[in-house]
Amino acid sequence: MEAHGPLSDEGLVQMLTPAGERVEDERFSSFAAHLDADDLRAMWRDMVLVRAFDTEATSLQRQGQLGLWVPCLGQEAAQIGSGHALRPSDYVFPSYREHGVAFTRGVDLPEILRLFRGLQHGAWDPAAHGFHLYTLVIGAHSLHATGYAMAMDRDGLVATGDADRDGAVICYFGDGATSQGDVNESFTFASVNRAPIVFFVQNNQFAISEPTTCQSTVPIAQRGDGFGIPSVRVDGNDVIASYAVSQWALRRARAGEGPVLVEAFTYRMGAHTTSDDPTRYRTKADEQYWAERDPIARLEAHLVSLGELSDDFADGVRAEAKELGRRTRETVRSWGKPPLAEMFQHVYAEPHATVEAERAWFERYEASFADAEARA
Amino acid sequence: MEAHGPLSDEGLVQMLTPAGERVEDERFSSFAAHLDADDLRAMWRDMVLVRAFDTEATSLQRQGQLGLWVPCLGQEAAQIGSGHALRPSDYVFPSYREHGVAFTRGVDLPEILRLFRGLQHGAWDPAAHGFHLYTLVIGAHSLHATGYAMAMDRDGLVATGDADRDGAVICYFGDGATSQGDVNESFTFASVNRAPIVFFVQNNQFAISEPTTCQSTVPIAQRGDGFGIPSVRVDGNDVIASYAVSQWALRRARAGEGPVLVEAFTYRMGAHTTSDDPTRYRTKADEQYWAERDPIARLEAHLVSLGELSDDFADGVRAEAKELGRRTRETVRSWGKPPLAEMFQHVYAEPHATVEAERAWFERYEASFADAEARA
Amino acid sequence: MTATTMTLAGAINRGLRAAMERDPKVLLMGEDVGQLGGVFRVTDGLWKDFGPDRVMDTPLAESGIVGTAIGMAMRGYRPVVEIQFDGFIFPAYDQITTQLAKMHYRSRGLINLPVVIRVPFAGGIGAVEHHSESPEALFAHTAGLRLITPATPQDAFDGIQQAIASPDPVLFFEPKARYWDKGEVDDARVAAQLEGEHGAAGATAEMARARVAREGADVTLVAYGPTVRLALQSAEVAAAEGVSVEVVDLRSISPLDSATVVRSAKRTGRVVIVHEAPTSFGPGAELSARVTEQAFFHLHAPVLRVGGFHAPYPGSKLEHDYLPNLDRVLEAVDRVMTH
Amino acid sequence: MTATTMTLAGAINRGLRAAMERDPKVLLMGEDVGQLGGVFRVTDGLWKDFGPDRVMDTPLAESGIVGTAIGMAMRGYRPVVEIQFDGFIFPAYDQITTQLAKMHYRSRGLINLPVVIRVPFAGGIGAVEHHSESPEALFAHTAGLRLITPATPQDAFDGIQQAIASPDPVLFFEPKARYWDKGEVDDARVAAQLEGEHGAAGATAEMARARVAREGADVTLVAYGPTVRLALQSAEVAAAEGVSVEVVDLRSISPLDSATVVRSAKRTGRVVIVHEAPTSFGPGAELSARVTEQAFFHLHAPVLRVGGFHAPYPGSKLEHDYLPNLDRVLEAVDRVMTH
Ligand SMILES: Cc1ncc(C[n+]2csc(CCOP(=O)(O)OP(=O)(O)O)c2C)c(N)n1
Ligand SMILES: Cc1ncc(C[n+]2csc(CCOP(=O)(O)OP(=O)(O)O)c2C)c(N)n1
Ligand SMILES: [Mg+2]
Ligand SMILES: [Mg+2]
Repeated sequence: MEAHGPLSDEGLVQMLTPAGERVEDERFSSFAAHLDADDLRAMWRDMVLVRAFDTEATSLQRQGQLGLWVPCLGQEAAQIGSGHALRPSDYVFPSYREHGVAFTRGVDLPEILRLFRGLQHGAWDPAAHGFHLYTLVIGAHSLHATGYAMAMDRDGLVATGDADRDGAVICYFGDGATSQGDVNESFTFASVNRAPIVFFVQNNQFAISEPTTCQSTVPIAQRGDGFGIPSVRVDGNDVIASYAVSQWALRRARAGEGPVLVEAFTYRMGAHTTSDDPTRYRTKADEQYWAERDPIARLEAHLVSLGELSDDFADGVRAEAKELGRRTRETVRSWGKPPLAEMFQHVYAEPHATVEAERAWFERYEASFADAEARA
Repeated sequence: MEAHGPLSDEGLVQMLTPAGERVEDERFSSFAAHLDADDLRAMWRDMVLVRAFDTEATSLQRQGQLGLWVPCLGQEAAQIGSGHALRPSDYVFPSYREHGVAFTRGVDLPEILRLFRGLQHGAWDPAAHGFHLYTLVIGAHSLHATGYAMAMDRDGLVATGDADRDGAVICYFGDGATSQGDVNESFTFASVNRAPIVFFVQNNQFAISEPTTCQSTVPIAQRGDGFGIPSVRVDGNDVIASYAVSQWALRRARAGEGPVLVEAFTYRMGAHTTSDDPTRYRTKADEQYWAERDPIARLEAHLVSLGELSDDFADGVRAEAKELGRRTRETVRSWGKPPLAEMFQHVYAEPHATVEAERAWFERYEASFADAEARA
Repeated sequence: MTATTMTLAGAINRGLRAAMERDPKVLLMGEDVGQLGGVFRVTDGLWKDFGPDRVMDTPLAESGIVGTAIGMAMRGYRPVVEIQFDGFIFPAYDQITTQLAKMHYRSRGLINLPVVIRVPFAGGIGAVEHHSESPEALFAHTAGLRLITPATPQDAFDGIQQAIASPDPVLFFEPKARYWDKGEVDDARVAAQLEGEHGAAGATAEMARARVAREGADVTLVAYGPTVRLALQSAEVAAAEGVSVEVVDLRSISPLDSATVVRSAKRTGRVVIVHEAPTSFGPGAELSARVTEQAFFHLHAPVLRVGGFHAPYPGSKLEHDYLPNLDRVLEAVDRVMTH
Repeated sequence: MTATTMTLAGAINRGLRAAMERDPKVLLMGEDVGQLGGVFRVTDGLWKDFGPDRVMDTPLAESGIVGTAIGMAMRGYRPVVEIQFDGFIFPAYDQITTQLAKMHYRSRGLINLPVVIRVPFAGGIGAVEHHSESPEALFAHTAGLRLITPATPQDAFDGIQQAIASPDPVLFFEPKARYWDKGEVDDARVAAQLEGEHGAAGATAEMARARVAREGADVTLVAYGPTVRLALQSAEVAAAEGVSVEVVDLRSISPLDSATVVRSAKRTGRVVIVHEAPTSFGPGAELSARVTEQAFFHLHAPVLRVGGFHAPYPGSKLEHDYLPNLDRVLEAVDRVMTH
């Protein structure tokens, strides 16, 4: 770790040590002060369920049931922590790895797999969940998020005077994405429009095989300041700190105080995707180091030390996890091939002559096989 | 002026007050300490000549001799100051308004007008002057500059051990350009490659009609820090400070210490281009305020106060300026229409069948008129 | 009917104003579109009358402009983006082709993006590099986008309003050399259409239709936007030489109303296409291919194309030699007439 | 001659290695091209053998990669850029079309930019969105770029080296579904060419030539890159049905070697073009237009095109219905044969 580099732990907000010990943070503790044991158990449960789902999805991919899977293994605290700070009035722009956030927004996890089974490109109703579709072009969605936030502001949903009604946008992306022009343009647009948006960077230390040092020479959070966007670095394996910092950022944004950049420093414990082979670019020792900082184990240790994780509760959650795994398998296996006609649907909202002509040709063409079969 | 905004004068390095009084700067004075009266007179002369040329070009455009002109009026100190800090071993990537820098690189000023008369898109030999062609797509050249700097490093031209041999790149762009993705990507590439490059932003307070507040909420120089690039703001109407800060930045870069961002805070005294009408978006009072900060007048006042601007010298320069104006007029008027064949030249370095076929067709087609005329 | 004479640029300005009055969700965005009224003054007066919240001077970043417009459209706004010049649309290319064009499909119809991108395009005005390009073929290949281009003030006035009303993203290519051409504009037609039974659907269908700008029997001459005037002039000259030329103004490039051209081609048996865009891999290629596919046995001669050369747009002193002109169009008409 | 059997991906890897050995100015740049060897392992082993200065893992920014490659090429380097997948080339679109393509012209020949952009492209591998696209028509329209695409390991091995040796910018489209196809590669041929009398000029000319991949008399079937194998299979099936199909592998899209196709068309009188790119405004449009222009009076039937539909590339479960397949090619062959 370089002293001042993007992989240092300089200035990380932490409220839970890797051993699960609760520590205070001068600036941010107040934003987590109201969390009680029920809240923490709920977070633990969410993390456990998301991990079970994640594990199941990886194995479904191995079985050939999915074309690809993008695990969020190791990033659960950053995702569940920030997700718990969200309200229905907020709107989320995920990248493609935010299954944990999706869960907090009420997306039925197996539905996500429609995308990775190749049935369709978007798999849920964004408006119903306040959770936009995944975007695979790195960083492209950061501008949509910014525009959406500008529009929320126009629509009078920000700084309404009633803090419970105010809304904001949160936009997730990775350390690699911070190099993209689009992401930096978002910072400018958000800043000059004082848009109600939280840019939430999960710095999982890798963009596929490239370490964060390929993208920056300084901590990612520093980027915000250059655009006039207040920034903070948080231990992304600490669900309480992730929650607290997100609360701070979201409340600010909802109150009309403009954009914030949060860097959640975490670690991608698994492969980039099921197509990836991390042994080519990182060491076992590194993986071991981070395994000891597992976000779920950390909260678990904390709850246990408080005497707040009963066997009953834990067993219940584990059973739920198992059931989620089973349901995921069954759901995925139940999906048939989409109708061919879908190729021509929703290309445009209104009819387009080229699409109509090709659709008509294709229908005649398909029918000719049916005819031939009928004749045979 | 906002207290902390992009148009504040926060942190501006200044060595010459608007009244022409020499003041010291703790950090940067040493970089200008060696400037003697001859050096200052040379800078004054360059600024006067460039302005004369600029004025002539504007009037040539008014006379219909040029399609367009992009004046650098008011930005002479930033350009001549930084230009004088350059050495033959350095390489310049201008935007499209750096006629002053071009002059310091030995480009014969009238030649620039080939571009604005519509004869061709590039008007000088970049390698001969260490001065790349103008780039009209805002910000695009910042990446070329960065790549070029990376290549200089590879070529062993940086931190050679002999400070007189070291070279660096300087890349010019405007305040508006800082919003472009490409420019921000350059910062990342330059930073992680520790490229020997100075990004020199002339913040002339406008991108056509838009004030810098449309592009940033904080001083432009602050942008660099977010990428790990040391930055400095300088009074861009102060030729001595512009020189000193550029010296500092270039020496650092040449010595292999990586990129620097310089923001030269200045004012576009004229129109954006001859197609522009600044009365639509700024006040006479504003123009007046800045007219009183004219960079040439400022140095002139300083030289006069030192008793270092003799009438002889000044008259000599004014005669030179007049002669440059005359030569510019004559040169431009002497240019004929380029041969039609140029349309097909240099599209590719090697023959390309489509170009060859179209060229052949065009030649036959042109010949058919000649034939018809001959027959008539 | 209230017909008024106005320039093509003025007609777009009036059309924008009408759309903004009709629907408070219509916003203008771009570089210098506000106080300045755009470098061509197409948005002149709108900032003053509708305020900076509806006529937004944006940061200098095309990808950012289109990307944030997408986000605003997701909340029901109808952003009309100005790209200052044709040659500066490319930084936004990713947002346009991978995001704007595909979001409706990606969301299985849940998200509409009624974003209009106005692009002053094509050459002939003596400009410097990147200010005279015809990039329409680079967008027409991408499904999810509509491309229209007006050749007359009436079509400009109607088209911009139809484009704004359409639920699909529309690239609105404005032939900048024709900005100052004048024509009669009936401002009631499009209003009736938009307020009529079929509303936006009808408008979307209407803007996709080609127009027979002049009838003729011997050759079908196809043009759009900047070259329609040239095509009509060519037809005039050809008529004097005894050749009857039918001129089709495509108006829409995506969808391409090839049906109208094919119908004409079946009658004339000869087709010439003229556009400023480079010929090679240009818009005329698709039209040529379709006409040949659909009218092959009616054709007396191969479909010919007259366009820009496979070379960067040259310095303005050469642009009138680079661009299709009367002689080159007539040469092609002569060639098809030899069969 | 030393012929070795290798995959198409392996042939590119060997070609890159040979080029890097031949010329120390050759650099590889891209996302994950170093230690990982690229997501398709095309650059496998090169980082280890040539070091991180010649095989550079870049920041995640396509415009930045191409833009800095341009700057390095200005100092005599020959950067070979990898775009990780076809669908991610668009952020670099501006750098490619307004800078890379035009710098030679802008500088009146003073600056050469021998940059190669490798693009794994086209579909059929069961991938998610943006990983299966065929954007070649979006580049072929722009003068200043060369576009080539190999269909065989031999052409992959030769082509990458010719592209690197060429003084012009080259987009090298790699048909990713064919990466694992094996073939014989003679590694002496291209070396002799590059070291021979005409050197890079000869190589540039050579890579621009189409290849008759199978001779035939009744129909000319044109393909390139990913669809050449399909075309050969179709020819095989057609032969069994008594139709003699000539298969032309274009190899180069810019320039388009239409002369070879026209020659064949004049003999067969019937042409079918097959590519994965969407048909509408696709590469086949240009070829169809040229063949018709140049061989009209030899054609028995209109030129037909078989390509992707005017729709975003669908989810992978539908891709084999979206893509041209044997049935669709044979249907088109049947159709031209009815005339
Ligand atoms: C524009 C673009 N370029 C390249 C890719 C290929 N790609 C997919 S994920 C990835 C790395 C992303 O890294 P990061 O932003 O850190 O997010 P993470 O995957 O680590 O969550 C790359 C290069 C892409 N999806 N989009
Ligand atoms: C990509 C791109 N978009 C738009 C333009 C049109 N344009 C030319 S100059 C200019 C303003 C540039 O402002 P700034 O960067 O501050 O430089 P200045 O002209 O003030 O020197 C604009 C918008 C362009 N040339 N390139
Ligand atoms: Mg990452
Ligand atoms: Mg400026």
